[in-house]
Amino acid sequence: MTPILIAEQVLNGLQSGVMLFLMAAGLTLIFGVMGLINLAHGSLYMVGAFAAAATAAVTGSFLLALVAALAAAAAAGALVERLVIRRLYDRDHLDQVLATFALILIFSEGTRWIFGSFPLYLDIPEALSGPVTLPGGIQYPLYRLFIIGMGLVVAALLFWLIARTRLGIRIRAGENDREMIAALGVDIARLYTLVFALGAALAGLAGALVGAIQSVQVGMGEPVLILAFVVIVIGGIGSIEGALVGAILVGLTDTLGGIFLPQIFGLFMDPAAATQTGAALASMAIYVLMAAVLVWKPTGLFGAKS
Amino acid sequence: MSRERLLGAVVLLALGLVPLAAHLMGEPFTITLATRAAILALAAVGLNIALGLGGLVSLGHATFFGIGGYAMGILASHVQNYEPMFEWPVLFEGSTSMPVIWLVAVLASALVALLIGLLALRTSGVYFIMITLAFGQMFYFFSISWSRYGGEDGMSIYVRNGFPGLNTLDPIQFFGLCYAVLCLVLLGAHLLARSPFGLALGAARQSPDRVQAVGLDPKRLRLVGFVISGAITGLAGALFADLNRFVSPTMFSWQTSGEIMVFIILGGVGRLFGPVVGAAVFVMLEHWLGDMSEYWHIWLGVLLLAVVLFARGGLVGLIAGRERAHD
Amino acid sequence: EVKVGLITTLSGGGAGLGIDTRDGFMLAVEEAGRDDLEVVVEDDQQKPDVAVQIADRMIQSDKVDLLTGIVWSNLAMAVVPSATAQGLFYLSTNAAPAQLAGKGCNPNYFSVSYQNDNLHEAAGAYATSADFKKTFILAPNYPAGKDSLNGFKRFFKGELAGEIYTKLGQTDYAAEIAQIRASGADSVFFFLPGGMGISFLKQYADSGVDLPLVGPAFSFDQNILQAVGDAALGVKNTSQWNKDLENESNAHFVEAYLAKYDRLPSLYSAQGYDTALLLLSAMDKADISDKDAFRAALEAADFASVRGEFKFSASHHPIQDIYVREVIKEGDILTNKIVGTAIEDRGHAYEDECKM
Amino acid sequence: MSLLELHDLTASYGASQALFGVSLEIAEGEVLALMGRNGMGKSTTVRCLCGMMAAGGVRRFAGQDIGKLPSHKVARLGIGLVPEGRRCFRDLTVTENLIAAARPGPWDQARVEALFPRLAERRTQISGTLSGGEQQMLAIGRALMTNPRLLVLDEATEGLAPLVRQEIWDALGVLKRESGLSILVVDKALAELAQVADRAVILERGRSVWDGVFAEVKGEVAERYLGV
Amino acid sequence: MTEAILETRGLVKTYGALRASDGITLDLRPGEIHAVIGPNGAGKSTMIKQLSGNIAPDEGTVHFLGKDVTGLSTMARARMGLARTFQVSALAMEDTVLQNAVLGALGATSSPYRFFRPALKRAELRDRAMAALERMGLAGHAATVVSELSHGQRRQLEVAVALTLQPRAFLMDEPMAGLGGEGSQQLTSILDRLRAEAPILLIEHDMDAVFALADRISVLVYGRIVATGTVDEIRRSPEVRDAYLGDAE
Ligand SMILES: Nc1ncnc2c1ncn2[C@@H]1O[C@H](COP(=O)(O)OP(=O)(O)OP(=O)(O)O)[C@@H](O)[C@H]1O
Ligand SMILES: Nc1ncnc2c1ncn2[C@@H]1O[C@H](COP(=O)(O)OP(=O)(O)OP(=O)(O)O)[C@@H](O)[C@H]1O
Ligand SMILES: [Mg+2]
Ligand SMILES: [Mg+2]
Repeated sequence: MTPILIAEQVLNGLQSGVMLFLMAAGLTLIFGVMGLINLAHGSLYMVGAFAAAATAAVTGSFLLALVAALAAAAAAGALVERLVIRRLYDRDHLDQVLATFALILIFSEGTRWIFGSFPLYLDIPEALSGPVTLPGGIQYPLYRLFIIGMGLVVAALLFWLIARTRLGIRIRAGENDREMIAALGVDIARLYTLVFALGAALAGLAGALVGAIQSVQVGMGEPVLILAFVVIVIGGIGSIEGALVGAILVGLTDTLGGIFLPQIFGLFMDPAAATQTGAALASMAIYVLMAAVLVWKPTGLFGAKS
Repeated sequence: MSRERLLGAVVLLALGLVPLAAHLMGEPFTITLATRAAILALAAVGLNIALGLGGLVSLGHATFFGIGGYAMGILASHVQNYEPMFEWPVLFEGSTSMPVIWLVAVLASALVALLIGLLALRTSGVYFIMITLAFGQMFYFFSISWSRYGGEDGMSIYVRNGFPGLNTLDPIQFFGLCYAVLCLVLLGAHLLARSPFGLALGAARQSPDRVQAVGLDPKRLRLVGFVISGAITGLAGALFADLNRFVSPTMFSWQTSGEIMVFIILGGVGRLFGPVVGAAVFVMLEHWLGDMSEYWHIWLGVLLLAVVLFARGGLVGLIAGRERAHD
Repeated sequence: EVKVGLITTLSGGGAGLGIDTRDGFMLAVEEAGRDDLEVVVEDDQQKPDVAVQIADRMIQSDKVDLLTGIVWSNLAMAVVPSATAQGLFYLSTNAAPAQLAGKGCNPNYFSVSYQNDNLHEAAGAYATSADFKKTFILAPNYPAGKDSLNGFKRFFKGELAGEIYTKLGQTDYAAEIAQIRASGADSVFFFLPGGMGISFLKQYADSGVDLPLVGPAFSFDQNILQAVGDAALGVKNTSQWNKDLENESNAHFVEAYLAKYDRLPSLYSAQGYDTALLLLSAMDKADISDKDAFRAALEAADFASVRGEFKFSASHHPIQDIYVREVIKEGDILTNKIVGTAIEDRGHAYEDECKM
Repeated sequence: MSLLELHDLTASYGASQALFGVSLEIAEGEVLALMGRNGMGKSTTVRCLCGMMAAGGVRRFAGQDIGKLPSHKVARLGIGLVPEGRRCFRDLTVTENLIAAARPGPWDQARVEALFPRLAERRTQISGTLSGGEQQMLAIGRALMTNPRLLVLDEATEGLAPLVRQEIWDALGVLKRESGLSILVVDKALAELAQVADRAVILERGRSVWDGVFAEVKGEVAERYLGV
Repeated sequence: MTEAILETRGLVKTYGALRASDGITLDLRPGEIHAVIGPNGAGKSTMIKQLSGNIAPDEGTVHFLGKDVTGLSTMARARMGLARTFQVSALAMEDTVLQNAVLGALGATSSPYRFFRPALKRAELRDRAMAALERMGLAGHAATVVSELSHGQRRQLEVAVALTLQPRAFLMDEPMAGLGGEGSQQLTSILDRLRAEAPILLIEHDMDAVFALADRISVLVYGRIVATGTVDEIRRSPEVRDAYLGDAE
């Protein structure tokens, strides 16, 4: 294992972390800041990817596909918020779990009903395809660098929105005491629709961006959902920095664990068994990480409240 | 008798009588469905102790369900394949006897619940939801790659395990067994909720500060509640494995945890018969809607949504009124 | 009067394969137009316990004589042993795990598709014949993945540049691709079914790594190829069937399928179709109430397979040729073309373990 | 013309009715004390007037019918609420609490901090960790920052030290004199109320049973309705 | 001088730069009501929390019944007989008044790890709980759910639950808060009788009650005790007037 390969794998870990952040960004708003357990978040991610794939198939433009993804997911989000979620803010988490679980069923099968049962095609735009050579001679796909860029931009925007704007303050106030912020004259209902739609749009954006290098298929959202929850919880609910740090930790653990654990076991086991055992442990690694973080800091790395 | 108890009695009676009728009319599959409902209800009754009484929203109860299932799978597969489980210090060949399997399932899931509880109960609220999920996922991925016991293929046990004095292969007899276990556990849960422990655990959910101030340790109360809860769900897992004569990692998946939780919310959180009603209705819906259309999940989703939005307190709440019983 | 229970995946992410299986099977059934054959179709949601429940119901309530249709090995392992133990026939349209081929074989169990290792073995054989010296191999970390790599190694004579088990359901392969690039391999064998394969192929194509890829048919099947796009062009993959196989039955099948469903058939469609043909041929010869006679009729495999010649081994698995295909473009549509034969008359590795 | 007018309010919590007919009026620039024993419906009346609860009867503010308005619209007409139990946004800092719902007007952060210097010292502290009294000051400051025409104080001096309490009463006096703010105050301290209140309404079991000049709340009236 | 029941020496607790407790030394003697008054944010609740064991002091010790309890948990102290009421009511809101009181009895009398016979059917628990409710005038509300009680009734229940512990000392954080004139008078007379049973460390901003009840008063300002004395001494002290009382009373 050469140093350059190690460096490349670390870069891959970081990259996968930022990509995870991008996927978790919308959930950070909805779950982290609004305090709503939205299991259907993965579905919004899927909606974005499908809208992008369908648009790209018709128009051939990646940019239009992204716009469509944002619009479709935001619209789906706003609709869901007005019809369902709005009635659940003052209920406990359990009702939210059941309702959004039901939404997963509706979204998944609805998507399959509209788009059929087979994966759709969505590809990287010409201008962003292929590898570039980084300093040190690492060949790295340009598109992945683009995703890192997008992830960081989204992180910065979110941080600014939540921590620095009055809108952010109001959302957080609403999470503490919805009735009170309304009684002080803030139209919290409309604000929440807006924020929910924004969270959904971010999910859709991630779905489209990531969908271009993955498979656009029904059910693509659920694994992402779990990962996104892991990321936010590790970072500490309500904290954007936390979500970014959590995402990068998870990305590194996942990538490096998958590569190095089998090699470590290879030192004293035969290769086939080592790669199996190593891979088995690697697939548990991020959950071990999450449990360890929570046992050590019960409200996540950056979280204050519980 | 309060309306809620009346409803509970009716549901329990129906759950007992329908399979009996089906047996007389020679429709064994209805019995299988009822057995499935009874076992899933049992799993949910277990979770309801942590969730309803203790306020511990565990999204990792599939862990215990799976452990119960694997207890059955591992014990029985060794007998099936003539490979003793261990020969030292004494020869143990595994077991195909349900009482033994149940004991192992309950002890193993209680032990794991104790360990998970010790760590997970350091957190609370949403963090607790997620840390229990994390443990569930660990077991899930572990079982997928644990090739000794089938990995993701799982294990088939060709013959249902035995129970002294019963022919468990006869659907109605196996149902009777599961039903009896469910009734016993329900009775236990009923007593538990009213017992000093139940009172203290309920108070620890509502006001941990108060519980501490009267000299009780809310963490320990929760831990004990979590262990009892996990053990019951583990028992249900062993029965479920025997119903299907099959175990696989899906028993550990987060969707399984989610479904067990859905039964409770659907039926009514913290209500004695909530899990029973929830599981029975869910199994029926799955069965009927599945026949209706290829896209039946949509309708299932719509129905579940309707329940959350319009029936606060779940189905039991809808029928028996919103207030929980106080006496 | 024969009653068949077809259990397959019709909802959720894996529904495509089940739908093709069902459509292929039903095409043959409808073409036969027999009124002594009834088929009950149910969705297993790709969940083992649901599959078991449906099988129970079909056996207990619908009183079916024969089960078929399951796509996934883990579901097959949940259903098949207890179904055959209860005296039912099971005809596999796809999943054919090692246990059912070897120690766990059963007189009432027939695999019409292959044994799970076959396509991987063929890939190994092809890699050898293509003179690959150092191959990097990867598959998900679950039983089918392990069987896959073992199957490949069984027929591959070169050296391994690396061996990786990925996470089941993994969607990002940047790290693995970096390992491949650094390993000095001259070729890559991968088994990543479903969405995993789509993700891998897209990312591989974009990574600039230019080594030849080999894989079993699953990631290059008709319905998946469109989602992979041009990234798949030129990749060699192994299959016991392709739509351009030249025989009368196949020509008819491809045309009728296209006409009826308005899409090209996939491997799963073909396997479903063949299974139904096998069943129909046995019904012509024997009554299903006479289990032994019916079993003998199945063993004779006297039907016009879309694969051309077809015969069963003693363990009730096909003995067949496995081809090498290449992904090409026909107009706008990505599809496969047979470019050679990887192994001829291949049975399977567990034949000796089967005592029946 | 009255600024606020409640007529024959009725309201329930689920099945149990809490208000059976509460009527009161506040004129522009007037300070009204709403009084009564524990559990008589004072806070419920406040909730109704702020649009936080459905109610029967007539509710008018500044000539507008507010009976059907959602609470945020009612608040924007110019009602600033200091609720029972403080209800600060516990995860927000002191400053964030103040600016969350602020609307432009004479009251800004500087002026609130001048009124409660303690808040200036604690600007960046998370409000959930403030002492009880500090939270109370924050709740009052937060309401003032919305620059209301009618300030509603529900037990706003509960848990405050006598000195601070005195300062608040003084401040209310100043507010009343200088800015002509109308105030509805629910409190139990008769002596202090006397410094600012013009009129009083007394509730008993969800009904307004006494309405008059504050100075007359003494002797038999106080004995009978308030138990002092 | 009689032996102090509860005693603390040199208690220090800091939050960042803030010294919320800055060397508090204080004792509570048998039969007395010792009131602690002080401006908002002076550190009164912080002190109570250290006495009850909710937070650990950075420095200093707490002795209860002659034993060093600094390292003991809240639960252990409560079991020794240290009862506390909260500044913000902490009760099981979905349970009935009686259930809340039984909870107290449960903590005081027995282990809660009994799983079968209903708690409310256990005479030893029930009697003890009812006795406490009766003393607080809540017996008539035994079956009422706490969330339906008015603010004042909840405060009474807080005290009732503490009573079920039959404690050796009370810590009370603003028990009068939110009570009307009548309610305060009632509670004042209850506390007055209670002191014979166990001494009370009372934090209260209601000066009428403090002056009526306290045997001794300590004044806490910026985490320090600036004066301790009888009611008259404290009333006359100009520093206390400036820092706290103003011209109240
Ligand atoms: N959330 C609620 N659910 C049910 N009943 C309630 C609720 N809140 C208040 N009540 C009941 O409504 C009645 C009026 O209560 P309210 O809080 O308005 O009284 P109040 O005059 O403000 O008393 P206090 O001086 O104690 O604050 C009381 O009998 C109370 O028990
Ligand atoms: N966790 C914390 N972090 C930071 N500061 C804190 C924390 N807890 C308390 N404080 C501060 O310590 C000081 C003392 O608080 P404490 O609650 O003890 O006051 P108090 O004397 O009870 O006041 P009040 O009479 O208003 O209830 C306050 O200034 C408070 O803001
Ligand atoms: Mg009130
Ligand atoms: Mg305090």
